[in-house]
This record gives sequence, C-alpha cells and structure tokens, in this order.
Amino acid sequence: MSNNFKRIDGRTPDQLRPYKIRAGILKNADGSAEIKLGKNWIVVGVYGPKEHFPKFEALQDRAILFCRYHMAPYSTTERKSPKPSRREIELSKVIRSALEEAVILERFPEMSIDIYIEVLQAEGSTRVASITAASVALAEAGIPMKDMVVGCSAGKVNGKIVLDIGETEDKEGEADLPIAIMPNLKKVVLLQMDGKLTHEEFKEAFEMALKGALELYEEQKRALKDLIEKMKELEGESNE
Amino acid sequence: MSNNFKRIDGRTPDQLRPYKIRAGILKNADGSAEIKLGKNWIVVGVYGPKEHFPKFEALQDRAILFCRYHMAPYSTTERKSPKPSRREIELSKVIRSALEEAVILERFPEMSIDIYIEVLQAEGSTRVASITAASVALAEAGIPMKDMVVGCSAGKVNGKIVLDIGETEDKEGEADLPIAIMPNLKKVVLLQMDGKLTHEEFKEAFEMALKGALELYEEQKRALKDLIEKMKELEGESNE
Amino acid sequence: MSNNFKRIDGRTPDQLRPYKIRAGILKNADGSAEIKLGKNWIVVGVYGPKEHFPKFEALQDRAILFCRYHMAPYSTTERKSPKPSRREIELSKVIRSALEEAVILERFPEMSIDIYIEVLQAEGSTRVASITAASVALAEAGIPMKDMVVGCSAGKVNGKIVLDIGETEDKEGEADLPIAIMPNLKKVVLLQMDGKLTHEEFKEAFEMALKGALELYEEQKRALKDLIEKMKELEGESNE
Amino acid sequence: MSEKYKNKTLAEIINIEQAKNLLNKNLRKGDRGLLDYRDIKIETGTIKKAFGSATVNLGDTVVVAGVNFELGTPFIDTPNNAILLVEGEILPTASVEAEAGPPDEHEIEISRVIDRGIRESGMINFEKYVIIPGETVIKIFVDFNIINDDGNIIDAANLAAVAALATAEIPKVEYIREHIDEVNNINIKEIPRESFKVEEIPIANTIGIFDGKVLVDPDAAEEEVVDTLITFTHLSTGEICSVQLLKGGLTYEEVFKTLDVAYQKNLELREILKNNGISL
Amino acid sequence: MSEKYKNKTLAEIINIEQAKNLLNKNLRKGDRGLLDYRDIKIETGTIKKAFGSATVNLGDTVVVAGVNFELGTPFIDTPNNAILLVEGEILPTASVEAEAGPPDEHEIEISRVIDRGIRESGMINFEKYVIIPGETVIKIFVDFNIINDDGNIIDAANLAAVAALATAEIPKVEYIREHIDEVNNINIKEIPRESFKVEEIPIANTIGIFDGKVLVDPDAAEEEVVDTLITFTHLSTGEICSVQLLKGGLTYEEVFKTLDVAYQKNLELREILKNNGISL
Amino acid sequence: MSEKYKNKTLAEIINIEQAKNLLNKNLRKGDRGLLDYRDIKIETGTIKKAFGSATVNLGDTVVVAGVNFELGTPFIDTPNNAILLVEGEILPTASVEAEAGPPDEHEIEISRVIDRGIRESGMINFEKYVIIPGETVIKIFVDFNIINDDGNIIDAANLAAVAALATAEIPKVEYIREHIDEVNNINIKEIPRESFKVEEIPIANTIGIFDGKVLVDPDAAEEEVVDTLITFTHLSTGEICSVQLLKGGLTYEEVFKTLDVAYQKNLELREILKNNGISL
Repeated sequence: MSNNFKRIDGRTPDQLRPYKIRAGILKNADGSAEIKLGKNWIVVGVYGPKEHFPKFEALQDRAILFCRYHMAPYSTTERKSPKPSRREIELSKVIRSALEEAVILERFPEMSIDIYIEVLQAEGSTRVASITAASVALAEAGIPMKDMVVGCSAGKVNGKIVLDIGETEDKEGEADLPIAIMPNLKKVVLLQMDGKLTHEEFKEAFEMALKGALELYEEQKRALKDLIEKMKELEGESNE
Repeated sequence: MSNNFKRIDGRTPDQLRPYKIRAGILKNADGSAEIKLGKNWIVVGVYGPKEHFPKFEALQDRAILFCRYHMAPYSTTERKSPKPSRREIELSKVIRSALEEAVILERFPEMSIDIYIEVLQAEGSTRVASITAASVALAEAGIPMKDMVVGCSAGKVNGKIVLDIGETEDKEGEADLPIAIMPNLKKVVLLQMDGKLTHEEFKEAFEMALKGALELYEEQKRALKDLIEKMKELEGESNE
Repeated sequence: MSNNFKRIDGRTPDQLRPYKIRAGILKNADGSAEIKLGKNWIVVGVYGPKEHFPKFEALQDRAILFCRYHMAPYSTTERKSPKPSRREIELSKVIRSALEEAVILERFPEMSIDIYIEVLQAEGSTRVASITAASVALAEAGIPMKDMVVGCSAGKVNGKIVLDIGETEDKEGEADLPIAIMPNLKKVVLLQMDGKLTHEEFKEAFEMALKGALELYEEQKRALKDLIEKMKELEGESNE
Repeated sequence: MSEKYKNKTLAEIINIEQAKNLLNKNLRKGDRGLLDYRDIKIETGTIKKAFGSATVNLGDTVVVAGVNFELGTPFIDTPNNAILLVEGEILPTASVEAEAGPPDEHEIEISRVIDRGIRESGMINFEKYVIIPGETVIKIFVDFNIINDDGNIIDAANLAAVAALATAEIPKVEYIREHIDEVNNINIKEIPRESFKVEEIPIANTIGIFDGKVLVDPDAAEEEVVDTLITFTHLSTGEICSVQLLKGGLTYEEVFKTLDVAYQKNLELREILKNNGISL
Repeated sequence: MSEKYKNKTLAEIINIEQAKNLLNKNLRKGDRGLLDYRDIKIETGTIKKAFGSATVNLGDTVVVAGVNFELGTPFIDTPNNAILLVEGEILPTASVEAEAGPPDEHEIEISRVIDRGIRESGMINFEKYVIIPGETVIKIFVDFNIINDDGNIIDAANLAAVAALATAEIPKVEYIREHIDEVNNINIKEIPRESFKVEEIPIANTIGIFDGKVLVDPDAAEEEVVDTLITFTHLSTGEICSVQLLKGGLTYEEVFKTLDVAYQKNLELREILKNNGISL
Repeated sequence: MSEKYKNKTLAEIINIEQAKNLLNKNLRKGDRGLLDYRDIKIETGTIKKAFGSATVNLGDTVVVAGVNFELGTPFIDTPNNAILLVEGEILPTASVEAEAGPPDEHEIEISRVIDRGIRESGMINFEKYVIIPGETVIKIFVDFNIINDDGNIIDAANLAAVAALATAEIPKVEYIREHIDEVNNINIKEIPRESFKVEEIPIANTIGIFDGKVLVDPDAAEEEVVDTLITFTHLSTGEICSVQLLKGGLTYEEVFKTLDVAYQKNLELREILKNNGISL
C-alpha cells in the first residue's frame, strides 16, 4: 500500500474518520449514547428491561429485544420521508440480530428491551456506527452482555481497500463491507457486503474492518469510563 | 362600527348566518343532532356509554371519550379524500378536549362514549358548529354534563372584526378566532386563532364570539325542547 | 346455435377451455390444490381447523372461515401491485360466502379455517376457478362439507351466449355471469353478473354455466381420486 | 345467549327476534307486505358544493350521495374514456356496528355493486367526457355515505347515486378544451356548466328469501334473519345489467323467482324516480 | 394506585407528585419561579446536510430542526405561492410514552400549531419562491424531532424551527429559473445558495394554569398536573398570530391574563434569539 | 413445552428435533450429506403473461418469479439508468407461519439480498434501457413468490429470479424511442420484443453452521437448529458481489470457511443453470 495515497477527504487508507462517543446523553432513557463519526451523528436510547406488552406475546424464557433504526428527514442529502423505508426495516433487523448475540436475554423472561436508533445526520457506514453506539447505550442501561458489540466498515474505492467508508466513497466505490464483532469473544455478529471483491480483497477488507472496530472499541470503553467519572463527580457534589 | 358596513353575504358585522339545530335525527344512535349554519350541514351521532373495548384499555375511574370529526368527500369545494387528514385529526382532538371539560366522565368507569361528527357540507367555522351540535347530541343521549358546550367564531375581515366567519371570509380575511364555551360556568373550553390580531382586536373578536355563542346556546335549548315535545306527542299518540 | 360458430380461441360456444386440477400439491398446507383452466394457473392452500387467534374473536358455536383471493404481481397483463385491491377484497368475500354454505363450520367451535388462493396467472373467470380449486383443497384437508362447490362462468360475446369466458372475451364481450353451485344439493352459492342480458339470455347463460360446472365437478372428483391412489401407492411403497 | 348475537345490543336482538316471529307469520313491521318497499323520499341538490347530489330516505335508512368532476389522466388501456370512481362508506353514525376507518369488505362490496350498475348500464357516455385522448379526461366521482343504516343500503344508495348523477351539472367540455393551456390554474368549480345528461337509469332491487318466502327491501333486522340476499339491477329496457348474490344460497328455481320479483319492483322504483323528476 | 397514573413509570409518578406539592407552595424544581423559563441553549447549523438547522435545549427538552428545499408543483388554488410543510415527531428516545410510528394526534397538533405560527406570521414571503407560476415552486420542509421530552415541546420546537429557518440558505431562485430546462437533472443541493431572508419571527409561549396560578414553560411533570395549557404566538409587532388551547378550560379573565404573560415572555425569548444572532 | 417452540405445530417440532438429532450424527433427512443440495428443478417460461418467468423447486421449497417491464421516470440522481425493483413475498400458502399482508422484515431482507446480488453483479446493463435520459427509462420488476417454504428461500429465489431475467424478452428500446410521442397510449405488452441479454449471473449460496459443522442448503427444520446462517453471492469471475449474515454469529475463521464452501457450491449451481440452458 503506497503511503502517499490520499482519499477524497484526505485520509490514509486505514484511517478512521474523526470519532467521538458520549454515553448518558438522554435524561429520560434508561441508557443512551451518541456517536459522531465524520459527519454521522447518531443518537441511541434504550428503554428496559420492562414488562413486555401485550402479555401474550412475551416469552417465558427470555426477553424480547426490539430495535428500530430510523433516519431523520433532514439526515440525508435528499429529504427522507419519516415513514420507515425497506432499507431501514432491513437494517433494524440486522442490527437487532447482531445485538441479540451479546445481550443475555435469558436474564429477563417476560420482559422487553427497546433500542431506538435515530440517525440525525448520515454520512456513510451508519449501520455499524449505530451498533457501536447502541452497545454503549445498553451498557449504560445496565443490561448484562457477554461482550460489547462494535462495528466498522471497510471497502474498495478506486481499486484500493480502505477503512470506514464515507458517503461519497460508498456511492462511487466498488464495494462496501460493514461488519460488527464481539471483540473479546472474537465473533462476527454482523456481516454484509455489496459491490465486487475477489476473495483476497474480501480478506484484506475484512481484516482492515476488524482493526477499525478494535480502535472504536477503545473509544466505547473511554466513553463509558467518562460517564462513570462524571457520575462520581455529581455524587461527590451532592454529598458535599 | 359603521352600521351600513356590509359583508360579502350581506350580513352586518355581528350577525350570525341563518342557523337551525335539530336533535334526535338519527334512529340508531343513542343521541344525535344536526346543525345547519349558513351552508354548513353537520350531523352528529353519539353511541354510549357502553363497555369499553378492548377491556385492558378501559379506565377504572372514568369513561373514555372518543371523538371523530370527519368531512364527507363531497363536503368541500375540491373533493376530499375520505382518509382522515392531519387537519381532521387535530380538530377531533380539540373538540374532544373541549367536550371532556363538560361531560361527567367519572359517572361511567370502564365505559366509553363515542362522538361521530360528519361534516356533509362545509362553509367555514365547522369546528365550532360541530361542538354545538355534539353537545346537543350528548344531551339527547342522556349523558350527564356540567354545562352545555357551545361554539362560535369571530375574526377580522377587511380590517373589521366580524362574527361567524364564512368560508370566503376565512380564506380572504386577516384572522379567524373559533371559541367554545360552557355558557353557565363561563369557561372557555376551545380557543384557537390564526391570522394577525392586535391584543385589542383579539379582545373585541373574543367578546363578539362570546355573544354569538350565547345566541346559539338559545338555539340548542330550543332544539332540545322541540324534541321533548315531539316525543311527548308521540307518546300521547301511542297512549290513545 | 350454429355449430360452425367459432370463438376467438377456436372453441365452440359451450366448450370449456382445457382444464386440469391437481390435489395435494403443497407440502406444508393441510390441504391444497391447483387448477389450470386455459392460461389460468391458481394455487390454493388450506390451513386448519386450528385454534382461532386472538381468542376473544373466536365463535363458541362454529369455526371462522377466512379466505383470501390474491393475484401475483406477474399474473396480469399490467403488473399488479401486491397490495390487495378493492376487487380482490370483494372476491375474497364472495368466495368465502360461497364456501361457507358448504363447510360444516359447526363441527369446529373456537377454531378457524384459512383458505389462501393465489392466482399465479390470470386469464378470465378466475373467481370461479378459484372456488373449484378451493373446494378440492378443503376436501384434501379433510374438512367436512355438505357438498363440493364448483364454479363456472358463462357470458355473452358478439351477441352469442358462450361458456367459460376468457380474458379477451370478458373485455370485449357484452356480459359475464360467474356462478358456483353445490352440484348434489342443486344450490347456487355464488352468483354475479355484469354487462347486459335480457331475462332470456340470462336464463340461457345460467343453464350453460350450470352444465360447465357439472363437467368441472367430474374433474374435481378425478383429482381427489388420483390423489388417494397416489397416497395408497406411497403407503404401499413404504410398507414394502 | 346464543353466539349468533355476539356484538349485538339488546335492542337489536329484540328487533331481530321480532322480525323472525313476524316473518314466520308472513308479516313485517308496520303492516308491510312481503313485496312492499318502505316509504321512499328522494331529495336532490342537498349538497350545494357538489356538482350533483341527493339524499334518500328508505324507511329509516338514510343515504347522501355527491357527484364531483375533476380532470385526470385516462387509464392506459382506455385512453378514450372518462374515469368513473364510486366509493361508499357506512358512517359510524349509522349503527353500533358501523366503524370509522378505511372501507371494509362490506362497504367495498356495496360500492362495487353500485359501480357496476352505473358502469355497465351505459348510464354515462364515457367517450363524451374526454378532453384530449390519452392525456386528459374527466374523472367522475360518485361518493355516497350511509348516515343511518336500517337495512337495504344497496337499493337506497343506488337511488341516491342515480339521482345525484341524473341531476348533476358538469363543467362544459368545450370550454375546458378551449382553455386547456391554463388548465393547471383553473378551479374546476368555476367553469361554466351544462346539464350532465345520463343515457340510462339502472335500478337495483335487493330480494331476500326467508324459509322459502321471497321478500323485498329487507330492514336491518330482516337482513339478519333471511337465508339469502340477492340484488338484481335492471335497465329501462328490462335487461339485467348486474347481479350480486350477497348472502346465502338459493335453488335454481329461486334464481328466476327472485329475478322476476326484482324486475317488477324495478318498475316501481323507476316510477318513484320519475315522480321526483328523474327519468330518461 | 389511582387510574390517572396508568402507563406511568414509578419515577414519573414521583416527579408528578413532587411537581404538585411544589406548585401548591408556589415553588418549582430547581428554585424556578412561576414565570421563569428554564435554561435555553440554541445552536444553529447542527445538521450540515440540511439547508438550515438548529438544536434547542430547553431544560432537559431537546429538539433538532432541519430545513430542506425541493422543487414541486404549487397547490391549484395558490399557483403563485411556495409550499410550506411543517412536520414534527416525538422520537421514541424522548420518553417511555413516546412511540415509534406515524404521528399521533399529539404530534400532529404540535406540528400544526408551529406551522400556523410560521405561516400566519408572514415570516416567509411565499411569492418570492415561485419559479414558474402554476407549475414550479419551492417546497419548504421544516422537520423537527423531539430527542428528549421534558415538557413544553411547543416553545422549544418553535424556537428550533424559527432558528433553522432564519439561518437557512436557499438555492438561488434566479439560478433555477435560468436552468429550468435541466431541472429534472439538477441536484438541488448543488445549486448556488443565498441567505433565506425571513421577514418576521413568530415566538410561541405556552402558559399553564394550576389552581388559578399562572406559570410559564411547564416541564413534563407539571404538564400532567396543571389544569390548563394554552399557547400564544406573537409577532415582533406585538400582534398575536396563533393561539391554541391545548388542555383544559379557563375563565374569560384568564384568557387575557395568560395572553399578557405570554406577551411579556415572548419579548424575553426574542431577546435570547437575538443574543444568538437571530433577529429581523 | 419449551418456549422456543412457541407458535410451532407439533409436526414442525418433530421435524426440528429430528433435524437436530441427525445433525448431531452428521446426518440429514433423505441421506443427504452436509455439503449436498437437495434436488433442484428449474423451469422457465411458466408465466406466459410476464416478460420472463421461472419456477424453481429446491427440495420442497417452491418459488415462482416473474419479470415485467414498464416505462417510468428515472431517479433524479441516476438520470441515465434504468430502474430495478425486486420484491418478494412468502405467500400464506407457504407454511403455517407465513402471513398474508405487507412484507415483514424477513421478506424485506430476502428481497434486498437478492436485489443486491442482481444489482451489484453487473447482470443488467442499466444504461442500455434508457429511452430519454432524465425523463423516460425502463423499470424492471422482478417479483418472486414463495409458494411452499421448506427452507433456503434465498438460494431458490435467487435461482428463480436469475433464470427469469436470463430468459426474459424486453420491448425493443429502439421501437419505443421511435414511438415516444404515442407512448402514453402504447400497451407495453404489444411492443415488439428482443432477447434481454444479461451480462453476468449471480449465484447465492446459503451456508449454515451447526455446532461448528458447516452445511449447505438448510431445510426449514435445519434453519431452526443451526447457530448461524450466512449467504454469499458469487459472480462467474469468482468474485463476491454480496454477503449477508442472516442469523447468529461466527468466528473469524468460520467467515472464510463458509466463504470457501459457498464458492464451491456456486460452481455447482451455475452448472445446473447451464444444463437448463441458462449461461453467459
């Protein structure tokens, strides 16, 4: 890989966009988080565990995980109708499926846990950024998980494998590979691809996305640590 | 106010359009009424109090009031889709909210009372005419109320404050102020305004609308008295 | 009737299109059948009797019959939206109403029986072909019936009464008369007509449709006999 | 209580039982004969905002119909035809059972039966209302609403729809053609009008069978107890233009027996329309 | 437990009871006076993808608003006017009660109140954004979302909508007119822009009445316990451009009492907007 | 009974338990090996009314696909591209679980996986089917329906969609261009056709993992018991054009293990298509 290769936004091939995760940003939610990744701005609120309603749909041996991925009308270049699109319905499903691998649902029979993902501004790779934030929001809500879930994308743009595909790169590039993993259990829980990749390119992109995910995992931990410290401070203040 | 000022339909500023309320016009409803106000023709049917369904939504300490304001496809200048518009949903809410102030809902725990307002022909100020008729229909259904509810509008047209805004005046005028009151309790239960009014004009319009409402209150009482007399007659006949 | 009169597809006035019914074509359904009538290709699946859900809607003294008539997007000349049209909703109702006359619903209180009719290719007279196939599927599911139900259409095309109206004949013809009967009880359970017919023509068309229905009734029986024999064979094989 | 009364009020159950007892003795409420319609009142022009309108009372059944015209694009397979849309709703004021919301199968069936009567009868000359073939035609909306439902909605709604159409005024096609360039800015309600001449009058008659007895114009309670309900729509020529078996089954003979009664009764309703000034 | 707490969480119930106790003593959470607003934070340009945007924090209530422009066909009765669409949703992140799905009556009411304020105030010169009369005009979308709901959504959302509009940039109308032939192929986001000049700033103030006491800016718990909620929207001229009684009733005198308070408070919010660079 | 069998019939539960027992012994129903597909039957031209069609039997899973062409307006950001719409429904005939009604998330996921395979593979030359750039292009509808669902819908539906497209005939673009003035009056089914030449054939292969064992073509019972389901779609060049993890998770090594199996199996299905006359 030539080191002087520059991407449309000036990044090196294996560089993430600027990112920042904040936990505990919503007052009413049981858990919440915000991620900014490039121009992506995504807010996640978690409600639960709470009694599932209606009762006859509840499961006797575990909680039901509900997940909605939703884009605000002003989040995209062309105004998006607030009605859920087929794309949003698919993404809600794959994100839920990924998080179900981590959340210990058996701990909460008859209950439900609701995850609401609101994409306020979208700039490519929103699904993996959403998972990354949702995982932090679940942790803040105190929901027991086997591991964190963290996502990142890689892809092929102008013949080159690059990390963390932005919107323009997604449109003009040759392939997009979003993944999400449980970093300690070393398991892939979301994996999608579209475009064209040889097996070798697929492997290269996959490994690059893994590396990106691990970097974002550190940011997840930092965000949670920050929150804990802020809460300790507040406690300290109120004890004064 | 110059006395020789004439409105588009020849009315004086503080004159209502011709009106007529009839109670008990629908055979199947528990209570019903019809109002004609200018070319407005509105029919209201009340069903209830009856057991609320589904049961788990019922309230243990009072009845649920349901209200639907709906316009027929042929009621407007341009054909109206029968699907409820955002406007109809808002008006259903403000009308229900106004009537909730009067109906003694605590009398009927676990029950519901349904009010169906059908605008067959619309010519401005339909929301307040609807309330006026709905109140009569509730009375005919024998639903206990703290007071009647009666509505009227005023507004500003060509710089002048006028009573009971018609359709053309609404479109071309500067402001519309629909109100509904409980005439004996002297309380306002519906109040909306749009357009532009100074505080002074607002006061003048509000007081004019009050006066109009009181005139229509007399018509409400007349309609109910008429019905009672008609029923007595019928009873008399059947006793002969 | 002149014997040398030929229809658009070469048929004589009282001739059915080529037909073929097969029972037991779907592995998962409790009963199923397929009808080909001209280019019509219709598949029917029956599920039930099974507990009705939600329970509060179930009937204490009989089963609920549900019926959906549905056309595939590729079944018609112009692509059909998969969303049920008003026509499909009406046909679902008249088909259900016809089958309700035959099925002994009292045998299955609290239960429901679902009939799903999928028109994969449509070429006129689909509603009666659907009933004919649905009746076979119900029989295969072992649902007790007072009689089979079999349907056929007649109509008027170019001034002549003809049997089993095809798509072009329906569009260009003067009248269409679909009927369904219980052949042994000699009762009409579906009867519709549109177009223009004198009383005499109506009678002629009705009687011609009756004759067509009786011919298709023989095919229904043959299809069921075929299935029984095939099952016996399979049983024989597995006993070897 | 028997399951067949599920979702019925006590008053309705009493009415239904009464209807059954009376019909068993060949009697009906209000001394009505088996082949008698209830009182019919037809009033046209009741909705000034529409291009045509009518209110029909059939006993205690009340229907309002309105006709509207708009400009639209013809269907691709009929570029030379105006468009007809018939939509009916049973308003939630009409009975305890009537529900607000999108039309259910019952409302759709009723609308489509009346639509077919109007469409197939030749009542409307669809080719007359084409502005530019394949591009712009007149869309004819016939909307009807059941305000109170005491049975036999189809006959009442058909009378209302037919009366509204027969007395409608339509924007002059010639005028629209001449002003086609401004057509996007034209308010169709302000275009000069002419009489909408109908070329046929379809009449729907719904016949019930109770225990083998034929009766006409069933009220709401009777609709519940009859075994069979069938509607025939006739033209002024005596031809049939639409049939719909609404409920139950009937023998082959009963098909023709009910058809004959419907034919006789169609003449009667046609006469009532005529007395209200509606005829060909 | 009393039925009025149906569907409330324990935390909410405690908040509500606390609000009631405090108001009974003329007090509010955080030492707030009856006529004090909570802290207001207004940030504009928070959504780079939109033509205009703002995020408003009113206490713990958080609203994001975005403005978008598209080309569209004008309504037939207003061929010389741009189109305005105001749509708001309370996101399911906002509270336990908030639900995903199509807007309910509460969300529709809020959107329509804010719509009327913007529309009736003369804030937007609708005739300025017409490309070809009767054919092509600019459609102005104002979308707002409640991210967290701690009451008084209307005042917060109105501030966000107004700030987003006042700081928006609009594609140059002149440029669009000149390139109208290619308009189907133009990406509207790539057209050169100019400042979207608003001609008025409507300010909405929601007033509550609790046991005869007038208070402003109710939080979520207070909204549950007040008897009455009413919103007045004022112009910079002191005129009223919209009123909405949201909850309960009030005496004739209270109408004018709440109006006066709203007027005073509108001046205050107007000043805060000005301090954020938003003024006429 | 365990909660995981909620909504399952007894027959289904037996099948599922049996599948689990067999897989524990590395066995499958009907003596099938872990890496064996069930019998595949592909028949094209089964729907004469469509421009292209195919019926595929994969064991007891049955899929019908139809291709239709219409004229339409291109998307604003791709004025030089034809439009592709892939929509699939699992018909309520397909299984006890299958429900009538608008597509649920499962149906949407399947449709979108197949859509991406077709779209990203370069199978269709989208620029070839533009009549007038930015104005009129061909809309390509690929509709498929699951008639009976015994698992592995994606592989079966992909074969059906691909076979329907590869054998479709399309209205001649040249003819449409020449008759564009009458296009509103043209019935697209009556336009002379030519062969719809596809430029690639994407093949989808769904791989399951049960207790660490890799298997292909899971039937309905196996789909319930496997831990993981993943679909890879390959091109004739050996490149991957689409991946979808449908269920569960997998180790990093398993990603490449399943990919290799999918590649081998894609060659096998490609051969079957070829034997049915479908190849590049």
